[in-house]
Amino acid sequence: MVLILDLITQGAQMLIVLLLAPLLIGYTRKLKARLLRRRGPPIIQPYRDLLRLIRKEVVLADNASWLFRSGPYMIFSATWVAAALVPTFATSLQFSWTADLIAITALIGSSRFFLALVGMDVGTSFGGIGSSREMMFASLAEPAMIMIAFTVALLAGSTQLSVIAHFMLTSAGLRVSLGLALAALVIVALAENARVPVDNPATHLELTMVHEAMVLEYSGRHLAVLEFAAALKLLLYISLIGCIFVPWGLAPVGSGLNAYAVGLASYLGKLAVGGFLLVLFETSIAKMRVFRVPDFLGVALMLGLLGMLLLFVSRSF
Amino acid sequence: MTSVVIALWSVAALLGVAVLAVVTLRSSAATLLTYGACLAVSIVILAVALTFLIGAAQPQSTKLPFGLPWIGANFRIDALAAFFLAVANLGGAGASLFAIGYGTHEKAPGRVLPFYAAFLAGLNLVVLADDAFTFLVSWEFMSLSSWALVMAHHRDPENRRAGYLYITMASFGTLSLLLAFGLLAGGSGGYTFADMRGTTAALPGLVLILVLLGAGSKAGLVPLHIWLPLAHPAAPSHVSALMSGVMTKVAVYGFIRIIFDLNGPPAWWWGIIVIPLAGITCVLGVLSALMQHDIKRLLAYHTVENIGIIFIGLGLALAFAANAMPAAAALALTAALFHVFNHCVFKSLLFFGSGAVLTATGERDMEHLGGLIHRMPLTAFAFLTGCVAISALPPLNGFVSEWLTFQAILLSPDVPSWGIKLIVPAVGAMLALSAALAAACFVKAFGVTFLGRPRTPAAEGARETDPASLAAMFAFAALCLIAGIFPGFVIDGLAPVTQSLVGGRMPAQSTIPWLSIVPVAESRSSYNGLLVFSFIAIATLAAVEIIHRFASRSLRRGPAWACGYFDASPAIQYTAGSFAQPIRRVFGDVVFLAREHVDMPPPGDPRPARLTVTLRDLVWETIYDPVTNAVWFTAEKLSYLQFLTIRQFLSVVFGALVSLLFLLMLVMLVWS
Amino acid sequence: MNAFFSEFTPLTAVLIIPAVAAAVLALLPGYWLAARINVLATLATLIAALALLVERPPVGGYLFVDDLNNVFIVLTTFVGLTTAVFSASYIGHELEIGRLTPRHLRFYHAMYQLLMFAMNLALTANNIGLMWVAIEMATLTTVLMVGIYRTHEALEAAWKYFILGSVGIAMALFGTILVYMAAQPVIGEGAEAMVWTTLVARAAGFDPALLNVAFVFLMLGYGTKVGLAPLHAWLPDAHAEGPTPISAVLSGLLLNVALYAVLRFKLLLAANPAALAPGPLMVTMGLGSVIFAGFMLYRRRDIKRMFAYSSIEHMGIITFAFGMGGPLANFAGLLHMVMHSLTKSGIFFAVGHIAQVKGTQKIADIGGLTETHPMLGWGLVLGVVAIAGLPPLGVFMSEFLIITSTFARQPLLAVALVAGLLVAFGALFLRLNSLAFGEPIGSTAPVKASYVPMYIHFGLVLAAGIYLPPTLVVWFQHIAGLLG
Amino acid sequence: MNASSLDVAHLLAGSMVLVSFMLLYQDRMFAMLNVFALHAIVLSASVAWQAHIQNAPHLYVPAAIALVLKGIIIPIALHRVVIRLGIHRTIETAVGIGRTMLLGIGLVALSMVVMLKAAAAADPLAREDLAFALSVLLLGLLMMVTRRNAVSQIVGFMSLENGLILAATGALGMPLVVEISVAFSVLVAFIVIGVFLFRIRERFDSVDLQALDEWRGERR
Repeated sequence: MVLILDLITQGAQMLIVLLLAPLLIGYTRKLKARLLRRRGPPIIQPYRDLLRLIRKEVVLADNASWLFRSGPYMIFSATWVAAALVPTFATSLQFSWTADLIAITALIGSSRFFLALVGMDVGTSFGGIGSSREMMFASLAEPAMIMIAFTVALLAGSTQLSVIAHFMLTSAGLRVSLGLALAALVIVALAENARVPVDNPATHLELTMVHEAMVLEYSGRHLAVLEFAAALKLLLYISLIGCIFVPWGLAPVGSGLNAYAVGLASYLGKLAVGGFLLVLFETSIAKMRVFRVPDFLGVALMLGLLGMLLLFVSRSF
Repeated sequence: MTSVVIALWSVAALLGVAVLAVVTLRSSAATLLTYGACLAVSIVILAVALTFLIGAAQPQSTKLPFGLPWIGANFRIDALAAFFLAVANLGGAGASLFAIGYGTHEKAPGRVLPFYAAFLAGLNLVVLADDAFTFLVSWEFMSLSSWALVMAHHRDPENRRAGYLYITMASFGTLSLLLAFGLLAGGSGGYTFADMRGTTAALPGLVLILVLLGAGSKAGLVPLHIWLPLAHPAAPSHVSALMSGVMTKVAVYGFIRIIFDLNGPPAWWWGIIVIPLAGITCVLGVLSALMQHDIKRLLAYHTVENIGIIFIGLGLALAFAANAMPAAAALALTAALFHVFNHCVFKSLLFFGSGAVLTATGERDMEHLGGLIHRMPLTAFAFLTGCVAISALPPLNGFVSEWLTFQAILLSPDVPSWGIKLIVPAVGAMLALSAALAAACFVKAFGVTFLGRPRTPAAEGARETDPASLAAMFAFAALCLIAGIFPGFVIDGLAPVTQSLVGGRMPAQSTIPWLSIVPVAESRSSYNGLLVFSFIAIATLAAVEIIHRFASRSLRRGPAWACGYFDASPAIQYTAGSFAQPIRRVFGDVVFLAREHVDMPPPGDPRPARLTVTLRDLVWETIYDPVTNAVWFTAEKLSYLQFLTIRQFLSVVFGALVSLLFLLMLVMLVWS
Repeated sequence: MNAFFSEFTPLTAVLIIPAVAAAVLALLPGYWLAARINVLATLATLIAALALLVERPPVGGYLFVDDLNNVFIVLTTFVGLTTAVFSASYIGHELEIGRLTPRHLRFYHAMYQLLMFAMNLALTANNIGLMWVAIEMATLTTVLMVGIYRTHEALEAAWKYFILGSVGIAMALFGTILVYMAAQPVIGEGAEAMVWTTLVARAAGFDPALLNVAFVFLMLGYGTKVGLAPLHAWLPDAHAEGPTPISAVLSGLLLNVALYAVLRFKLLLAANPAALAPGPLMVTMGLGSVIFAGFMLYRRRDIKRMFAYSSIEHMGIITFAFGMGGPLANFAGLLHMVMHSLTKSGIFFAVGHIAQVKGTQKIADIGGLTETHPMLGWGLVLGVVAIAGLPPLGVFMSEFLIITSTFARQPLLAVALVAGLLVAFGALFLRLNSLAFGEPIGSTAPVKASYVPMYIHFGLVLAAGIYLPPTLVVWFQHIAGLLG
Repeated sequence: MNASSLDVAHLLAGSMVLVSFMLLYQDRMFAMLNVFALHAIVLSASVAWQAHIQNAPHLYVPAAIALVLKGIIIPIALHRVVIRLGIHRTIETAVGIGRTMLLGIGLVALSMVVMLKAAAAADPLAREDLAFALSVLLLGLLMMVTRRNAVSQIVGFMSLENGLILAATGALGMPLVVEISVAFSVLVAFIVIGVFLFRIRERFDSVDLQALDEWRGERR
């Protein structure tokens, strides 16, 4: 019975993240427009865009290889699997033990790996710019993420997200390390999702693009898949922050339907708040030069390391 | 016939092949003959080792009337030896298979074939040896034969320099090990490993240092790694694969054998020496790799990085073992050994790929390549698999061992010693950093070599390589995947090794549902490569299916857009140098004192603008330059003694006589 | 003095055959026959020496054979034979290019046999005076052979060798006299007080102080012949300027003979409890020679001179080993001596032909040998690998034993030795790189050389590195026990 | 043997040391050769005296050799050489005469201490002789290394060798003395021949008319 329920939750989660991701994008865009005193597109605009892109014909560069065509799907599926394994509204996912926090980080890493590769496939200069900058950011963001994972794992005594969430719910007091980790995670999230101040998802000024530069040569359904993947990634990070730092409302193992309803509601709430904070931050700050980003990410790395060190030193005497 | 006897016969067979190769050098079949025989023998030893390991058999030893007369040549197989035999001969078999095709392009087979077989024999002998003398003989025999292979293309002065550096460093390492064994054996001359196990050395700490020097210089620990990125690429590619994939592992074996097995119980501070060294090795290795544009040298620098990862595991195991945490020690050791296996597989695979590229284009410099994915798609696919694996990305094998290492790091707060507490987090950060940088580096390696557009006619005219080479590459690519999705079996295979070395083992994995792996307890952490892989596969297929159901089939080929200013010249592509530039900006000016100098001519001046980047190898400048300079200075000064006149020589003799008499007088005066 | 040539036993044969051969060759014109006779004579001597192994003659008043000198005798006669074979082809070539005239050749062959005689006499002598005379004779003959080319360098080298050698001889003689003076009160006047066996037997009663002074002189005197730094000055030039067979014999044999003398006297001192231990002096000089020679290897431009310095290095190692003493180190020292003789003479065989092909001894003018002359080139590689102490060749085994056994007792000394070895190693391979590999330099004309002696030597070294026959081991271990 | 015989032996040996000092002191060629002749004659006297008191007749042979060869023939031969090759009549020194003398005194002191300490057990006659012999030997060596001039270096070597003969004859009943002295005569003969052969002129350091330093092995 429990197994079946868990399977259902797992399946539900996979669908939910799939459905919510574009909505989150639309929501943030709308909010941003509002904050900038514009009316902005309707919230469901991203869905339309995706459909439109899917229907369009694909214009493929002459020397695009098989990797260029299969890349988007791999990127998408890797991101999706990662997103599906982060507890969103219930901790009791059937397959949550398939990949712990480190593995999820690595999954995102693989999707980035392929993204950077397809960026270089056609052999234009912009693709190269995008890939090389992306990897440079990643080379700082990923260790920071691992440090955060260590910090949390040392506290919770586990790298399993469901266990961590449960631990946070029940027995986590206020810890300095947690604060540091949160700050670090926010920075990483900003960088990973190509948001201001690291990158600007709305820009089309070539030399400032990072993520956009990599997908520059894409069109039609390929572009749609990539956009979808990006949306999923944003959702993933917000739900990650939610799951680790504000786990309240997560439906615990084997609880009734109403608990699940509560969990879902609270999850939507978290998304809304998270998206709002994100937009608020983005509108209140300007994009920084590419070579100031390493400092920005370095801060995250240092914060994560600091949090971990504190735990190491304050452990077991 | 026991496994050890079979293994020894196989080694004898390899030596026979070496002789045979010399004899049949003239004939055209020599290449096929030699590599075929090597392949067969390697497979035999591999089978023996695997059966031994899986059967968890008792150690077997034998003794031949060679070597040191009064102790003979002792050989032994135990779990550890069996595992490394398996790794070595796996690499050997792969390299031989690859060489069946690759070797036909060799200009001077006479300088490769005999030494190749001898090299394989040496690798196996080191692992089988059970006394100090046999061990060192095999060890140096291994270095010697590989030196000959490095010198195979000796007309290139770079290769000669590499060979010289290599053989000198190898001899340095051997002499350090010699001293270490001197300590372990004691004055009575108990040179067999059995005796050494029985007694504890006079200064175990000094033994550790000496072994770090000896085995470390062979494995490529910073700062003893300088020869490696020169020598490994200089050899023919299948030999590079052996040197990087197997020989460094045999060096690791030497370290484990001496430190974990012979040197008695570890002291609390050993880990504090090994772990930071390993961390620095990781980061320095991968950063140097990022700065390369010679693909084989890039791979060689990555070997340095991976050796660092392995030694992090070993250092943690030492720390845990010193603090009576056998389970944790087993985990760390398993992680290290798993990575030994993984690195052997994907590094060999990558060197095979680079070899295929080298034969197809005659180029090692990535700046002259590009677009090969169109011309050699199969090679590209295999190479890509290797890149994903070495970048520690799920679901392939590289991730699993790195994940295990992370899990071991997460156990380290329980170690009481303060040093560990302070060091391990930093090293964890280094490990994570090097993992991320590795990913960047292989995006560069694959992207610049295989993607984009060909930068030279050589790359333009490349053709897919021969079936034998492809077979080897795909076999290893498959291994990367299998080890990645069924890690549990590998871990269980390693259990007897850890059991015998640190007296503990990881929980049995193969019984866990869904074949996921659980280092300590499921509540703590678990990973399931199989499911991750199948999820990704399913999700991809589903996505493709669904999208294609709704999407328009229509697809049009056109020139790339590139925001409108698309230029036909492939020169505008990002090069290896430009790809690494951001990372060089971030890390380079600290680690390499990187300096960029832009020479921008004023408007109207037809000169091309020119960017020059200077990197400095601080390790070389701070350690090796002073030593070489000191030696040459001394040689220079002493050399005057060659040019004295007879009378001056006489005065030297006279002085010696008088001073000795004077000394004697003093002694006798004091005496009476 | 000819009293002991009375009856013809293997022992006397070892001496008589070379002596007679010398006389014959001095008169015999014609190269072809002379070379053959030379080889035959050395072969006969070798057979006689081997016969010594089978049945050992009784200890005589002037001559005797025991385990120790038997090793040296066999080694000397064997290398004498192979060198004779090599010199047959080498000298033939010298004759063709006219560096030597037939008149020289008579002289050369006679001197060669005379040298063999002198060395065998020195080895078999049971009388310190006789041994001294024999070694002096050996020195003089080699002096004459070194100068045989009559070039300025050759004369200079010969002259230097001669003067330094004479001073060494004088010191050795003084030491010998002192030993006699020490023995005379105990044993009584007359020849008996100079007989080895008696001396060793009754050394305990000698005046220790006198023995100490004696050993200083003997060490310096015979040490000059061994070529230990700082008494080595004659050695490199003598090797470089003489005919290569002589270089081979010098490095392979004469140095050993001098070392044998030192060892004998070390035994003498060891037998006297009150005397200062000779070990430290030998260890110091040995270590000094290793390190000094190691550094000297770097700036050499003449290939033969370079290997001469390597001989100094190895003599240093051997002296060091014997100085350390103890069964393990002595065994190793003995083994190392044999290995070095075989390897170094083998190397000189190779170098001789190489120099003949290229028409020069300058390292800078020789290159890429493995391509142009594979047999010579790989032979040289093999030789250098062996002499550098790399397994699986025999030198490694002795170095292994020396270092490990030393490190257990005197760690710092072992480290210093290792440093010296490493320095020398670097130099040797640096030169090998340019000699054997790289673009061929100099003449690529095919050479008609006799590879057999060279490869026999290397083959033996290789075999010894892998498998030492038990009888040999027992024998050496016994000697090592004797040396204490 | 009685005290007086001891004294005579002692006296002769001591006088050899004295003559060695005279040799060191000489800075003119012919004078040096004469002093060397004296050195040899004293040696032969001492050897003969040893032969007398040890009543070992075979010792008269070395005495005779010393007298004839080194006392007469070689000095004359060297005279010839000097004249024939037109060698400078004054001796070129590496270390000044004065300091050489000081060094010499130091050496004599050294050898005295060493020998008297060492040979404490040996019988007095021999011990004294030994001490003197050692000093003669060292002085000869000192002469070889402080004189640039070839001839004086030969003379130094020969005086060194005289010291050896003195020691050898001083050793009671030492066998092979004759052979040894003969052997040494051969050696000396070689040297003198060498001088003729290689036409050594000014300096031992080189062996040809034009100072042949550059023929030394591997010159830079």
